[in-house]
Amino acid sequence: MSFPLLTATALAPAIGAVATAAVPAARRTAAKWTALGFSVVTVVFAAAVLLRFDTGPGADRYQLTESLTWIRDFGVTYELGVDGIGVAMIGLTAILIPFLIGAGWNDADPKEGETPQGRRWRPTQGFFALILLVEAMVIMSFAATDIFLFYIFFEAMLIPMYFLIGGFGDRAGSGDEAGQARQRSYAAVKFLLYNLAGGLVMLAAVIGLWVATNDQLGSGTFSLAAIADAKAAGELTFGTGTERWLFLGFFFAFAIKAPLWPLHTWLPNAMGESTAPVAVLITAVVDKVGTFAMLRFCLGLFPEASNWATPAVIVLSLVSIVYGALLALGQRDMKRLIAYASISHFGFIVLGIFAMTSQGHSGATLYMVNHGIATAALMLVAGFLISRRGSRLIADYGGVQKTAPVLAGTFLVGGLATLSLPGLGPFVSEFLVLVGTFSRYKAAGIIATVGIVLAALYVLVLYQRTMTGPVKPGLEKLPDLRMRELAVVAPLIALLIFLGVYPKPVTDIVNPAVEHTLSDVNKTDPQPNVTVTEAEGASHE
Amino acid sequence: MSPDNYLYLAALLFTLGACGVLLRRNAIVVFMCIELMLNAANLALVAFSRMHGNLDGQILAFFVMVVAAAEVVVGLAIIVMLYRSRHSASVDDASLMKL
Amino acid sequence: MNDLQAPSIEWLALLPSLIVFGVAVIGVLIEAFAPRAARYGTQVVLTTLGFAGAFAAVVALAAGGHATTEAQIAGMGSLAVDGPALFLQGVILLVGLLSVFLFAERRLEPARHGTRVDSFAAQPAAVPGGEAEQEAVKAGHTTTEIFPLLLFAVGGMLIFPAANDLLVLFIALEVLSLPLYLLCALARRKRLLSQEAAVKYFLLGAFASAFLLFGIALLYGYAGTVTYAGIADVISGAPAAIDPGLASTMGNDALLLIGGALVVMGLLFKVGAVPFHMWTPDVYQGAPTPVTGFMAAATKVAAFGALLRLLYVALDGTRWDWEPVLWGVAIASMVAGAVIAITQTDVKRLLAYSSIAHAGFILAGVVAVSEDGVSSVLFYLAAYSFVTLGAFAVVTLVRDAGGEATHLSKWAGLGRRSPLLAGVFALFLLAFAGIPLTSGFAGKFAVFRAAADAGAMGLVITGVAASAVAAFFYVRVIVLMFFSEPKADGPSVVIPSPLTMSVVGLAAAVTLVLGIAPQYFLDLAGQAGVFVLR
Amino acid sequence: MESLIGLLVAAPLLGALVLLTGGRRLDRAGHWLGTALAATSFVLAVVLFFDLLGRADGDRTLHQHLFSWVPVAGFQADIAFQLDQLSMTFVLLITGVGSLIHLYSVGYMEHDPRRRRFFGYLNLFLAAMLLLVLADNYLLLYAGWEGVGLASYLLIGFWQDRPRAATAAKKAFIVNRVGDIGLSIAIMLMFTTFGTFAFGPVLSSAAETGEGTLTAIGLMLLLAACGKSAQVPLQSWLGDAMEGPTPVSALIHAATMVTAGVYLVVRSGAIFNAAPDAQTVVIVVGAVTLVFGAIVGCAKDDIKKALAGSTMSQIGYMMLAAGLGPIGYAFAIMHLVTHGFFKAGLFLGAGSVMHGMNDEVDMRKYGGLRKYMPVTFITFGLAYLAIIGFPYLSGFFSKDEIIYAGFAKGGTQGWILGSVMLLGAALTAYYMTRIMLLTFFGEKRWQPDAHGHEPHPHESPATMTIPMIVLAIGSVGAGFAFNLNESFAHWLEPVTGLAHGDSPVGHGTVSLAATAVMVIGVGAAYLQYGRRPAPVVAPAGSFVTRAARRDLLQDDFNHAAFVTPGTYLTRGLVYVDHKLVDGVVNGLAAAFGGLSGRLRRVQNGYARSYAVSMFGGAAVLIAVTLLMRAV
Repeated sequence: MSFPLLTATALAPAIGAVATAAVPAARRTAAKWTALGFSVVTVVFAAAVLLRFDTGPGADRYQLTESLTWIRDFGVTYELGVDGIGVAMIGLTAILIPFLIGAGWNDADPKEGETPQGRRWRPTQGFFALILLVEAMVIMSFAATDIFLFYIFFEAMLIPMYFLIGGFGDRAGSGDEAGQARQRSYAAVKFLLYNLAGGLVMLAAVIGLWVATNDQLGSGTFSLAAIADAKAAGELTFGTGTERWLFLGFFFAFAIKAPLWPLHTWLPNAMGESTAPVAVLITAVVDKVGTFAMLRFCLGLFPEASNWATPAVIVLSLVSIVYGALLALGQRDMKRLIAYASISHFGFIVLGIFAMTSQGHSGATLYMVNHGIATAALMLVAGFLISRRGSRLIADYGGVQKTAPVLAGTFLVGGLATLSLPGLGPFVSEFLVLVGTFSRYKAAGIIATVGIVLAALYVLVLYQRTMTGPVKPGLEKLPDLRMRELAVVAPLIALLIFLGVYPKPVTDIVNPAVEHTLSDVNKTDPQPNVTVTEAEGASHE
Repeated sequence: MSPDNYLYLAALLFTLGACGVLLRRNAIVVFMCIELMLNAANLALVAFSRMHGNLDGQILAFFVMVVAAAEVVVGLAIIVMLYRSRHSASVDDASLMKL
Repeated sequence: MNDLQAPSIEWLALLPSLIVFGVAVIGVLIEAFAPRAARYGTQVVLTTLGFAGAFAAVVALAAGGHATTEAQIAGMGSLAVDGPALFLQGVILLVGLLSVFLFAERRLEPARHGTRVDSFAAQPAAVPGGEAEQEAVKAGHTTTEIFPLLLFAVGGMLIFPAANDLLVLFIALEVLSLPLYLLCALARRKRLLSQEAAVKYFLLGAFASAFLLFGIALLYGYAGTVTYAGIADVISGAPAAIDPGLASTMGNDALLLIGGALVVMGLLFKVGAVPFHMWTPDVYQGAPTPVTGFMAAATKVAAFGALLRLLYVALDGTRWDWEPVLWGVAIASMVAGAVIAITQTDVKRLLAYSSIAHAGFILAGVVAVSEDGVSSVLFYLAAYSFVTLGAFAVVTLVRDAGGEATHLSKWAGLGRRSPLLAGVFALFLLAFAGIPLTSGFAGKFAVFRAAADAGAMGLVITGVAASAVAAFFYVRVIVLMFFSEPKADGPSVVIPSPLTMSVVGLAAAVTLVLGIAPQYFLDLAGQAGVFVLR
Repeated sequence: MESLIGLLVAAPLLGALVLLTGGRRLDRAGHWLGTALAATSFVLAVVLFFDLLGRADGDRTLHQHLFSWVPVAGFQADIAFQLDQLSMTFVLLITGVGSLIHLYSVGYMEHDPRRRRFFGYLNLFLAAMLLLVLADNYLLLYAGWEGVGLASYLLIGFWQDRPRAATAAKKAFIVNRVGDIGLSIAIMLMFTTFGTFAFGPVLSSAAETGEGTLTAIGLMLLLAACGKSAQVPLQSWLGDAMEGPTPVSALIHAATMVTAGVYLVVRSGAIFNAAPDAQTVVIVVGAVTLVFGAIVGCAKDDIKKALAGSTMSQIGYMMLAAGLGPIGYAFAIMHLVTHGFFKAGLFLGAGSVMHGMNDEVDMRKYGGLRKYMPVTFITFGLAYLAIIGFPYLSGFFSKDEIIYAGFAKGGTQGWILGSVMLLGAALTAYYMTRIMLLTFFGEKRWQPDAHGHEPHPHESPATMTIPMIVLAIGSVGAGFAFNLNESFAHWLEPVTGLAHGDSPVGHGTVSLAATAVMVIGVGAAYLQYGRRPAPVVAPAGSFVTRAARRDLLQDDFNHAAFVTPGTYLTRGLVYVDHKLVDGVVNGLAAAFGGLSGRLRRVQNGYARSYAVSMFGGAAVLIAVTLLMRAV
């Protein structure tokens, strides 16, 4: 067996988590560097995955596969493998984490004047270890080609996430520490219970899947490959009713994680109360598992049911797009605003997935990547701002660009990416989603464009209220971005521009996987009405 | 004579005992009611033993008596302890833990 | 004159329980004859060796194939030596072994007059707060009788899941219960609560035994025999021989059904299933925490073992009658346990209600009526018992001036003061909640899978919903420990001796191992999934 | 030669990148770098222009394919450029006027501490605008389209600490986004219809698809054009956009960006030609806007806003011409170019005036400035003459051609269009004369400002006057040059087609009529403002005047129709989200809590009641078992 690259990619941050946690309490800086080091090692592994992945014609759907039996009794195998979508998502995860660690460098240090409670209380070590642990679990769930294996990490990642949300909040100076702690633990509990409820429903479906395979194949299995083979050979067919129930069970969990209206209300709380890097971790990384899983599992396992549910899902995603954007407009807290914006964006992603076209799927995948980076840029800068003033309220800011122009500028770029300005990554993906949707569902495509206007509105209103106008009292001495902060944001912006101008490397990786997924659901792209005769010497590849 | 009658009697005794458990407050009385229930079972056992013509039921009845005796030992010890610390053998007084 | 037909007893096959009972008797003798100062050490070592020896015997029996091909019924048809019995006996013995460590822990209570003391009353017979008690405390007396009591209880529990006739079932029930009633009454602190727990447990336990016994009488009346195999034969309409008495009763299904229902009820009481659960919270709360831990873990294992054997071996023919009833009980237990636990404010009561909910989950596996069902229940029981024991062991460590600080509000901020302990407790809670990578998840999955495979999807969905509700209160405790500010006068975590540490550590290790690499244990449970019938 | 096309875009883009990320080090020389890069683009443009001229008529389309941008199955978007006569015209206008305005800004923004950034934004704008006109497909055009929107946003809001500027910038972007929906839907329609959105294949096979689809595409493109070109109903942002620095108003909101809508319609001529309904709507939009803008222009006292109204109105002309089809395309573009000269000149003049007047914009506080700033007066005056259509200046040629084409539409429609445009011409003459008179003639009316500083009007530095002079020359001569042998129309013909309609009114008559209405307009203005001193405080005015000052109530309408309901909707949704959507979840938790509180009361601590529960349980167990058997 060749070198287990995917395992190594997931294992690197896991080991990092242990190593970071083991650093003695007083040596916080060492813990930070340890965490950063391991996250960079993960990037190296992820890069190796990217390089080893073959996009040529005739390449296998799942590559870098590893297979070991794990819990034979449950029909569970330790099967890993990635298609292009998985590679993209692993890449996103691996790339983002070092920046999150950099951005949260001082977020978990004991507050000034705070006496350490107990020798063993090591929040800084814990913070970074938990982030790395989440990374490991996320990578595992992107790489798992066994449904049970996926499920395990899908659920397990809730726990470290939960501690990250509940245990580490903003350094808000509002004085109401107790109230904040209460809000924070409310948010954490809401996050956990909401997602756990989704996960448990999915558990019922997972069990149902085992029963179905067990009945028809003689032994239950969770291996995607085995199920696909059995389906192809006609040995495994779900009844219409069964398939729909199973689909709903899976979809419910993913819709909560994604989050899709009306299962979204945990996200604003969770993102609002956690520190900016954690908020990014939630929306940019962890939530992506939900949309990713829709593509891989809902569509891959239950094609008929997916087609059956499409109208309803499209309606829900449209509602998410518009509703999320409108609510973003109505927020007074900038982190909650970004959270609602994310809900709107997740609407686009789900829309793209269920449009069932090449453009929709590629767009949705790209969207996941771009949204991750764009939200990271916007949220992290917002976090830097919040850490300076100690308030999340938009009304507490004004005229920041005068005192901190670089901060304001990077914030604007993040915002522009969020509103999908051409030239930045999200535009490409959003447009692909729109085109993909429009080519099958005209009305849906048109309604979704409303999101474009609303996005501009909430981003620019946010920018206007916080950054422009006369300088608010108390902000006259606001320091501009420090070197560390700039080092975090600048590469993200560069990445956004790169993906906006030259997304081809990503689409090349994603496209073959998209074709496979489309053939899973027995769909082909709608053909144009008019066959165009190549004319006027327009040069195309 | 129909064996049913024994059974009816046993059931009656059992119910009486159970009612006693539900209605009486004194722990000793409650415990005695339980003994009554055990003996109702004994009666049924013996009756069935006779009916089936094997001794299993009677043996069982003997065992029950022994067990009941053991139970008395343990039970009285506990009840006496309760009484000594509270000066009351009322079951209802022992209700510190609830909800 | 006929020769006396000596009964053939397979002594070797019964070795585990014989060792335990033998050691128990020696323990009683030690109490009688050994000097006070020597008792503690002797008892601890002896009890530990007894359990270890018995466990070795179980392993040897299993290795000898007694769990599978060599499964047999020993002791003139009264005891089964088969897979489920050996598996559960093994689990019970391990729990017993760890419980000894908890019982023997002497570093938690502040030393009185130079003697280190344990969690048990110095002079249980003395009035709380009375002179006699104070003298006993001053003299540094300890109740070393707990060890023989523990041995007897474990002995009963070993027999319970192996009981193959109703008489033995009854005896085993009493043998395991009576010592437990006493153990409940022996707390050193909060003695009134402890005594109250004992009274309640005793009265209700005896009440339940009476029902069980009456059920036994009716079943005997129906079948004319008390052996499981005999009963099963009569139910299936093919008894070995039909005499006139049998002929008149075997058609009387009312006897069978009422009798069966009463026996099952007696077992459900021990299991702590709704609506026979109401003793659980009070007794769990009042009993000394090491006893609670032992009781919660081992009694549940033994009682479920007995229930499985009764239902699968004796009453298999009436499956269609008891399945719906157990469905109802399972659902009621899951829902009521999970819901009521939400508003609990005492850790021990909380865990009690959680155990009720878990009884419901396990019943879901019982209802599956399949080999998978049996082995899933076995696995679940093994997983659950260690988590429970570990959790209660942690509870013993969180103390303030009044002894154990079991009120939840006192646990606020524990994660800041002792992150390690709080982390381990969180692990146990997560296992209870069934989070993946813990043993609780593997167990839950196994049980639900078996239930679903048997077509009980409704149970699975209820179970899943109840799990979601249950997650709520487990999470609440974690929130309290990690995200709340510690109170100034909050409890402190006592650094225990290696005894308790090893219990907590082992329980945590088992929780993780059964969660991450459960295959070996699933295999064990899978091989042990077949009952020997005759 | 093709490879130079990319450099056209790259030069200013490089400038933007360097200036925006370069930091303070570049503060001293940044503006010259920006200007130089703009000029580089212009030089490249001229080189390419002569290259094109050197080619045969049919061979004047150059392509440059850089790389594949977004390739997904049938969706193939490329970064590829197409340079033909139409884009060449725009490129020359953009880089030419752009370079002049860079130069002008060097002086105008001299005292602004953030001048480097201003030049960065200007360069960014140039790059985006060039991308817009050079793109060979609609998606890339869209990128440029939004890019200029961004640049416009940044430049309108350049003085961000002024809340009004920030609001205006946001408004401009948002309103444009509404238009952008149109462009994106149009692209999606093209993709589903043709499977591509590159100019070549789409335009050449446009005729093959149904008229319904084409009308839809056309209307959507028009929506986009309305947003970018401030046409009714998306006109409301342009007036506010005058909050930006004046060079910005000149370059973006007069000469180039706002004309992008016209470019889009003309570029998509093949689609509109086959969709007459869409064309009619274009005409209507153009006609309405040209009157609307003119009326607004008549009422404003803010010199820049008056000019903005004029811009709107003039683009209305172009739009109308573009709606006429091949008869009008070339003249729409021609007017666009001449307008680029004289309107940029006017704005630069206005900027020069403001520069000398402490940034005062109220014309009622000017007066008699011709004595203080002669160069400004002369250049402004020439541009003024050009715009009102003074015979043989550039406006005269381009506007007359459009009016003529309007009449040539034929029938009642032709008469209506012609009359409307003549009315517009009269209004143009009126409001421009009003501006001229209020600013440069009469008595001085300025007063000390709040801080007691009295303005000291003075002529602007050479960096500012030179561009004004150059533009004035263009304003005077361009029309004549273009009209020589219809050279401009023929130059564009391969792209836009050219048709000569039969007008019921002759060319000469139209010119005569146009000149006549111009004289009427000038006269009316003179009567009102030239003969007696204008009041410093604006008179109350009639209802129409008051409405016109408020931009014909456009903002009131938008507020009532969109902003207020939107605000309420948003607030309502926040409430709903909190109380209903989240309420259900929290309610569920609370319900379980309540249930729990109730259920736990059963556990009352009395052993006897526990026994009752067991007894009852046993009874139920037995009853159910028996019942199951009975059933």
